[in-house]
Amino acid sequence: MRITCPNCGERDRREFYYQGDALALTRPAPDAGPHAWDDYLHNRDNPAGDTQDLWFHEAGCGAWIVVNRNTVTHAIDDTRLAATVKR
Amino acid sequence: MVKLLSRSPCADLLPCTVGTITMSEVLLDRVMSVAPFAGQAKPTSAALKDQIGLGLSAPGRAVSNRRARVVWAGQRMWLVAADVSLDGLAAVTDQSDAWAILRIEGEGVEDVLARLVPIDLRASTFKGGHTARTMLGHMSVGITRVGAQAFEFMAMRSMAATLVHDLQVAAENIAAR
Amino acid sequence: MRLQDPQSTVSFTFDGRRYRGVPGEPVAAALLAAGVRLVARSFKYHRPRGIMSAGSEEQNALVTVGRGPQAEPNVRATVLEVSEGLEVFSQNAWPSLKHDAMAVNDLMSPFLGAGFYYKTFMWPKPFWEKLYEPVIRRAAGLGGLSGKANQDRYEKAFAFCDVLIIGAGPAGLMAALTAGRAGADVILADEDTAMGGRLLREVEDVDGQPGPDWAAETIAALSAMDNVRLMTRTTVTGAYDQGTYGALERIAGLRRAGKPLECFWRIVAKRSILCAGALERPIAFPNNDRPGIMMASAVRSYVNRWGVAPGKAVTIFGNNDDAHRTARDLVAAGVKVAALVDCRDDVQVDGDFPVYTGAQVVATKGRRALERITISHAGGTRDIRTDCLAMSGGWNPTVHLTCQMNGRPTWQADIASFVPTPGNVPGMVTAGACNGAFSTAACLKEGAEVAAEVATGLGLKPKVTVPSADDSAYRISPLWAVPGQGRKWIDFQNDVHVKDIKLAAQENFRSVEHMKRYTTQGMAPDQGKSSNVVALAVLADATGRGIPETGTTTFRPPFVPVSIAAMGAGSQGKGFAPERLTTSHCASVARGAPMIEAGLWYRPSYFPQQGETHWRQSCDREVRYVRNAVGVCDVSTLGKIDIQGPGAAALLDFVYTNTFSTLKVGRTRYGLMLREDGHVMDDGTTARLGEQHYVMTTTTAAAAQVMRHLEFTLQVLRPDLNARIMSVTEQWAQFAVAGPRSRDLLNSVLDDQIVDADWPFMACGAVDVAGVQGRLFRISFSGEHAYELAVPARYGDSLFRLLTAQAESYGGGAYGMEALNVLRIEKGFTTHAEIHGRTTAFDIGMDRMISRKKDCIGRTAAARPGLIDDDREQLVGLKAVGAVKQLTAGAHLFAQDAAPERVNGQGYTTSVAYSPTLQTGLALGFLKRGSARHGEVLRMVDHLRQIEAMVEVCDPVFFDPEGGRARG
Amino acid sequence: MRYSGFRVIKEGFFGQKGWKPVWRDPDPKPEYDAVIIGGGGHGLATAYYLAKEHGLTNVAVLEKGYIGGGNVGRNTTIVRANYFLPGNSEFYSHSLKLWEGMEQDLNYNVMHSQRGLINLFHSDGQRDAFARRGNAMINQGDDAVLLDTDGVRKILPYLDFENGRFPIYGGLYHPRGGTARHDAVAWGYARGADQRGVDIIQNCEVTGIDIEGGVVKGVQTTRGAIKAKKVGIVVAGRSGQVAQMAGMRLPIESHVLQAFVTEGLKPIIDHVVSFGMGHFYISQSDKGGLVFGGDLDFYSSYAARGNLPMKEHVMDAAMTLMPMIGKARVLRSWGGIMDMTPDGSPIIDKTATDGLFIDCGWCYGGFKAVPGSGFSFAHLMATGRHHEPAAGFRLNRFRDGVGLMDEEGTGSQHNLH
Repeated sequence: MRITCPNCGERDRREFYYQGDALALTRPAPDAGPHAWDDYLHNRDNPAGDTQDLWFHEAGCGAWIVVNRNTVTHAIDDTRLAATVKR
Repeated sequence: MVKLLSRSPCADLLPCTVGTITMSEVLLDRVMSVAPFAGQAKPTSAALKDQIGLGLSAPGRAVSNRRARVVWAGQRMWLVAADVSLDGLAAVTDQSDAWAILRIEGEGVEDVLARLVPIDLRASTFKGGHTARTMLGHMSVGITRVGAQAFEFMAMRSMAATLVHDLQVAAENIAAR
Repeated sequence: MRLQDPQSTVSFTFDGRRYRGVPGEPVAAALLAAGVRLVARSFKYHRPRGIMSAGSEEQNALVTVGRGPQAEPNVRATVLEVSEGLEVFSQNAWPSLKHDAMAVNDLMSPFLGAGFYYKTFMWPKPFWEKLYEPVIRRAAGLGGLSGKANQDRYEKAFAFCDVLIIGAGPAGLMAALTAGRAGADVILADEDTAMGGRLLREVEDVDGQPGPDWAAETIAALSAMDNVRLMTRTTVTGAYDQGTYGALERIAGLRRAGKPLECFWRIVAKRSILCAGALERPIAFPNNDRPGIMMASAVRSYVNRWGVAPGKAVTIFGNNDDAHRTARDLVAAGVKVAALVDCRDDVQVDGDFPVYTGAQVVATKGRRALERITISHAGGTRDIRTDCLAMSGGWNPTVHLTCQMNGRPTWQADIASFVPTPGNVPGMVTAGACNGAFSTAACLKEGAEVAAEVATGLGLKPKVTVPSADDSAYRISPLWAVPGQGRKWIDFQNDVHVKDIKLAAQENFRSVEHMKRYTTQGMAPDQGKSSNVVALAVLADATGRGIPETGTTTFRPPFVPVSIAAMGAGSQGKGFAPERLTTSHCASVARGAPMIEAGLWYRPSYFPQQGETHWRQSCDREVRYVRNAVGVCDVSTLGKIDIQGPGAAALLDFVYTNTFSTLKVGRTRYGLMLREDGHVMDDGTTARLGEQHYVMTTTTAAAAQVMRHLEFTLQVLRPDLNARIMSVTEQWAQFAVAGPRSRDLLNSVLDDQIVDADWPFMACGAVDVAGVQGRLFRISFSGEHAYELAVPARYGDSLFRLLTAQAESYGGGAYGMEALNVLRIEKGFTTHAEIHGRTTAFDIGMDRMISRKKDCIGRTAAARPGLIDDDREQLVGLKAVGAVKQLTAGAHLFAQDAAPERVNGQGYTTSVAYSPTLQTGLALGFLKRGSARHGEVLRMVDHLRQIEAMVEVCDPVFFDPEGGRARG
Repeated sequence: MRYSGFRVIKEGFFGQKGWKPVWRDPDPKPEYDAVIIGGGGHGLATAYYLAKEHGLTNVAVLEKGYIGGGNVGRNTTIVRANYFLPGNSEFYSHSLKLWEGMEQDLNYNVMHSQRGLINLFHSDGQRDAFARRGNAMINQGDDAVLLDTDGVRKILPYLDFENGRFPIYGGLYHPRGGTARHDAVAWGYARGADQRGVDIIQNCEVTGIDIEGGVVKGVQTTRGAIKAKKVGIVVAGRSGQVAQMAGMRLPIESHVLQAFVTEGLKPIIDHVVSFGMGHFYISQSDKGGLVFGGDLDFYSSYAARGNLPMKEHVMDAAMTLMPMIGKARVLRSWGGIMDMTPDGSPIIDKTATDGLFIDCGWCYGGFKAVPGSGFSFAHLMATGRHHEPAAGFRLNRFRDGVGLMDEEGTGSQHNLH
C-alpha cells in the first residue's frame, strides 16, 4: 500500500502510523454531553466503502494527513495535510 | 580544572570500506533545527538569506554554499548547518549533537541502499540536492543525494551503530553476489 | 536417458547415491537422465511418486536439500539446479523411499476418505492429545526442518520501475522490447534460470529462426538497454495495493559463505503486464499418479530443453493438439512413441506410431514405476507397455496474480478454462497464454500490443512490430475424469481423488470452499495450481451445476512459497529492531554493568563491585549511595521535547491536566498527561526556559507516543496554536546527580558554583561545565536533593566518567536501573508499571491535578462515572507485616480470611522492592477503595511463585513523606 | 446419524455410500421464533445452544455466503483462557470448559488439542504483568505456570536464547491452552443445530431489519422477507453494516488481520508460542503447516487481505525469535475482518429495539470464544437476561466508562487492541 504524502509524494505504507477515522478533526466541546463524546471517542460509521481517515507520516516528514480511502478496494483518491483542512 | 572530551557519534565505527563502497562520518560543527512560526516562513527565509546566504529550501530539497547548508527536514522543519539567530521568527533548537551523519559512496551505492531504503532513489527521480525523510531498515532517517554515487544519511545519534551495521551488511551482500 | 552427451557434468547425490548432472539443469532432469523414477512419497497414503512437471508447480517431486542447519525441506526437484556436491534427499518416507512403512496407509485408504477424522477419535477423551494426534502429526507433514538456527544469509530489497513485466516467455519478451524501446523503465522478471519461457521448451520458429535463438537475440537486445532490468530466477509472488509487488529471487551461482541465498523484492511499478503463461493440467484417470506419468509439456521440456528422455517408450494421452506436438518432438528426438491416445474422435494424426482416437487410459500398472497402461477405445480395451505416460488435459492460464486482490477470473468455454477478468488488479494488464492466447504468434502479438498501450498511457510513443510465428489454433475437448475403477487422483500432493470430492458433495460440502476445506484439495504446497480446475469440474458435475456457477476458491499470495528467512531477512538476532545506545554505554559496559533493554535502549542494570555475588548487594549499595552520599545515573533515554512559540504555554495547558502557562521562567513542574479517553498516558517534568520556550520530559517508554500526540494536537486538534515542537532527546546527554552530596559534586565540576538560594527545588537554567554550556534541572526521582545535568551529547561519555569519578570521591558512585527502581518505589513514584493504560488520575491520587479552570485532553472523558467511582482500585503502598517479608509483583490481594479466588479479589501489586533504607519489602499496588484503607492488613497471594504474605496498606510514599529531603 | 470409529469402518467397506448431508439446505420458512444473522462460528453456536439449552428449535441461521466462511474459517485456531480482567476472565474460563466437552457434546471431532500455550516475556516489567495475569487465571480456577528462562528452554529449545533482540526472561505457560481445527467447529455446530431442527440457510443475505414501534418484526433478505420474534446479529467484521439497518452506530472499526501457513513439515513446534514483543504467535497444525500471525495491518479495511509491511514484520519477528524457522516457506497468507472495539473486549447485549440482540466486537479473539459466546448469547436471546459470565459485555460501558475491559491498556483507539 502506498500513500501520497502532500509533502513527500508517494510513500510506502510502512512509513505511516494509522490513527483512525478523521472525525478526530472535530473534537466536541467539553460540555457537549456524554453522547457526543461517546460518538467522538468510540462510535464509528465504519463504512465498507469510501472513508476519510487520519495517518501520521511518522517515519517521514511528521505530517498528519487526512486520507480519502476506500476500505474495500484500498484505493486512495485524495490526501491533504490535516493542519490545513478547514473545519 | 575539569575538561570534557568530545566524542563523535560514529567514533570507532567509521570510516570503513566494503567492496566498492566507502562509508565515512560527516562532522558538522553546528546544526540547528529551524521551524518557522505560523506565517513566518518567508521572513525566516529572508533572515537566513541575510545571515548565511541561503534561504529555506523547498520540501525535499537541500541547498548549500561554502558557509552553510539548509536541508528540509520535515513538516515545517529545516536543519541548518550554521549558527543562526531567528528570534520571534522560528523555533530554533540546537541539534549539533543529535545526529549521526554518514556519507556513503561508491559504485553500486544505489544497489546497497535499495536493500534498506523504501523510496525511489534512481538518479532520474532522486537527483543531486534532493533530500527525503524516510527509513533505513527500521530506523527513521534523512537522506540526501550529494553526488552521482554518493549519499548522506542522518540518523539518531543513539542508533549510529545500527546505521553503520545495516549498511555494512547490505554492502557485503552486494559484494558477495 | 540423455539424448546427447553433455559437455561437462558434476556429481550430486540423491539419498546418498551419486549421480552426474549438467550444472544448472534441474535435479529432476538429471534424475530422469539416470533412470530414477521413484523420487517421493505422497502426503497421506505414502504412494510412490515420480516427477510430474518441469517447473515450480511440481506436485510430487519434493525433496530436501542439504544437511544440518542448511537443510531445506520441500524443494521442487524440478526447479532445484544441479551443482557439484549437492546433497538431495527424499522425504516423508521411512525407513527408505523404496520401502516406506507408512505405505500401509494406502491399504487402509477405504477407511481414510475425505474428512474421516471428523467422525472418529472422540473417545476416550484424553486419547486425542496422548495418542491419536501424535500419531497423525508424525504421519503428516512433508520434509522436516533441522531445528537449528539459520546460518545462511538472505536479503530484502526495494525496486521501482514504470512497467513491471511478469514472465519472460514470448509475450513478456515482446512486451519488454516494446516498452523498453519506447523508453519506459522496465523490470522484466522471470522465475526460470533463463528467459524465453516455452520458446526454450518447444520446437518452433520465430521470425524464421529457432525459438531459443530468437529469445537469445531479444534478451541481448534488452540487456543493452539502460532502462531495462532483467531479473531471472525471480518469481513475482504477490500483487498488493498501489502497484506494489512482492518477488522472490533465488540468487544465482554457487552457495558460498557470506553470499545471500535469496532476496525478497518489494517492487513498485506504475503499471504491470502479466505474461505468466499457462500451466498444463492433468487428467483424472485410475491410478494416474504412478512414477513415469507426467505432464506432456514437461516431457517436451525435458526432451527439447534439457536433452533428456523421460522414458524409453512414451505414451501420450490428451484431449488437445498439444498431445500431438509431444509425439512429434519425441519422434524428432529419436524417442519411441508407444502410442498416442486422444480422447477426441475427430482428429487427424500423422506419425509412425499407434494412434488411438476417441480413446482413454483406464488403468495403469507398475508398483514403483509405470510399466503398463490399459486404454479403452471404440474397438475395446488394449494393454500397452510403456514406461512414461505424457498427459495433457489442456492448459490453465496462470491467472493467480490477477485474483490476489479479491477479483475472480472469468470462465472461457472455448478453452475450458479461466482467464483474467480485466481490471482485477489496478494498473495490471495481461498478455499471452495467461490471457488465454495460446499460440506463439498470439503471445508475441499480445505482448507487443499490450505493452504499447501501457507505454502510451505513460506518455511514451511506442512502435509495434511483431515477428512471425506459429499461429495454429488451440482445440480442446474438455476431459476431466475418466470413468472406471480405481482412484483417480486430482490433487496429487494432498492425495485427493475424484471420490473424495463426490463424497464432499454427498455430505453437503457443496460450496467450492467447503469442498476444498473438507477434502483439503488445493491446500497442499502447490495450492491447487494443477488440480483446482479439474476438482471444481468434478464438483460441478457432482452437484449438477456448471463450472462458472460453482466458482473458484480464493487465490492468495504468495504465488510460490516464500521462505520466512527471505521475507524476514536482516532480522535474525539483533536486527529485529534498532539498538539505541546512550553516550555512557561504553563506560557502563567497562564497569561490568549488565545492560538491559528499555524499549529500544540499553541501560545499565547495576554496577557490580568486587566481592558482590548477587545483584541485590550491588543494588542496595547503590541505593545507599543516593540516600547517604551521591549517585549518578544516565537518564538520557527519557524523551525531551523542545516547545517554542507564542502558543507554547497554551499547548502545554491543553495536553497536561495541570497548568503550565503560570509556570515561572527558570522553573520546572511535574505534569500529568491523559489520553482523550481520560486515562493516564504519561507523566514527566516540563521546564520553562523562556517566556515562549519549554522543554518537556517524557518517560523512556512513551517518548515516541508523546511526540506523535503533540503533533496530533498541533496539526489536528488545535492548528490555531502557534507553537513548534522538536525532539531534543538525542542532542543532550543527561545525568541524574542525586543524594545529599549532589550539590557538592556539581560544584566540583561546574564552572560557576551553585547555591541553594539560586537553585531551589524545581529550578532550572543554564550552567557551564568545563566551558561547555549545559542545562541544569533541580528535580528528583529519588526523593533526595538531586539535579539532572545535561550537556551536548558529544560530551556525554566524558561527563559520565567525570561525574562517577567525582561521586566516588564523595562516597557514592554510579547507580543503575535496579537502584533507580528501588528509590522511586520508596518514594511512591509511579512508572508504566502503575500507569499501565488502565489507570486514571483518580486511581493514582492525582485527580486534583486536573485543573477545573481549563479544558485539556482527556478531561471530559475522565469525568465519566465509571472513571471516578469510589469503588475503583487506587494506588496504595503495601508493607510486609507477617512472617513472609518477600513481596512479589503481579500478586493479588485478598481479605485475610477470604479464599484467593476471583470473586474475592481486592487488587494486585505492580512494583516491589526490598528497601535497604527501610529494611523491609515494599510494594506498590492497586486496591479497591485503597486510599481509604490505610492501616488495613490484607493477604497477598502469588499462586505462581507460591508466596503468601500479610501486608499492611499504607500511603504509597514510604520514605520521607513530607518531601523535606528533596526540597532541602 | 451418529459418528463413530465403527461407522467409519463400516462405511469404508460400503464405499462411503451411507454418509448423509452434515446439514440440510432448507428453504426459508416465512416465520421463525428466532433468526440469527450470520452463519459463522458464533452464529451457529448460538443456534445450537438455543435449541439444546433452551428448547428453541424454530430458529433460522441466515448466512449470506457459505457457513463458516468468515473468521471461524480463517483464524490461527488458538483456544485459551488466559485473560486477567474481571468480566473477561470468567467468560473465557467458561468458554474453555465448553471446548473441553465439545467433541463429545457435538459428536464431532474438532481436533481440540490442549497442547499448551506459552506467552514469552522479555523484561522484568513484562514478567510482573504476566504474573498478574497468571495469578488471575488461577484465581478464576484455570491453570497457569510461570516459567523462567530455563523453564522455557526446556520446552522450546529452538528459540534463540543467546542472540535475539529481546532476550527471553521466561514465559507464562497455560497448559490447557491449545488449538482446534477451525472449520470443523463451524461444521460441528451446524450439524448439531441442524439435527435439533434449526434451519441453516446459506446464500441468504439480510438486506433490512423490520422494526415497528421499537419492536423487531423480522428481516428482509435476498430470499424474501422472514418474520421473527427475535433477531440476533452475529456478523463479526460486518457488524457495522448490519447494525446500521437497525439504525445503530456501533463502537466498532473493522480492521484486517493477516495470517500465514507454511508448507507441511514434520512435527517441530509442539505448543502454541506467543511472542508479545514482536506481535507474533505460532503453532503447528496436525497436517504439518506452521500456522502463525501477527498484529493488525492497522488500517480499517473490509478487503480481507493485507499488505507487505505487516507480512514482513511477522517474518522479522519469527526470525529473531526462532531462527530455525528460516527455511520453512510461507505457502499462503490471508486476511480476516476484525470488529475492533475501543477496549478490545466484546459486546453481547440487547439493543434499543425490543427483540433485537447483538453479539460482536470480538476483535481478533473470537475463535476461542465461539462456544462461550454462543452459549451466553443464546441465554440472553432466550431469557432476556444476561448470562453471568458474559454480563460485562455491555454496549454502554464505553459511554459511561463503567467496567471497561482494556487488557492491552491502550485506550479507546480501536486498532490498538
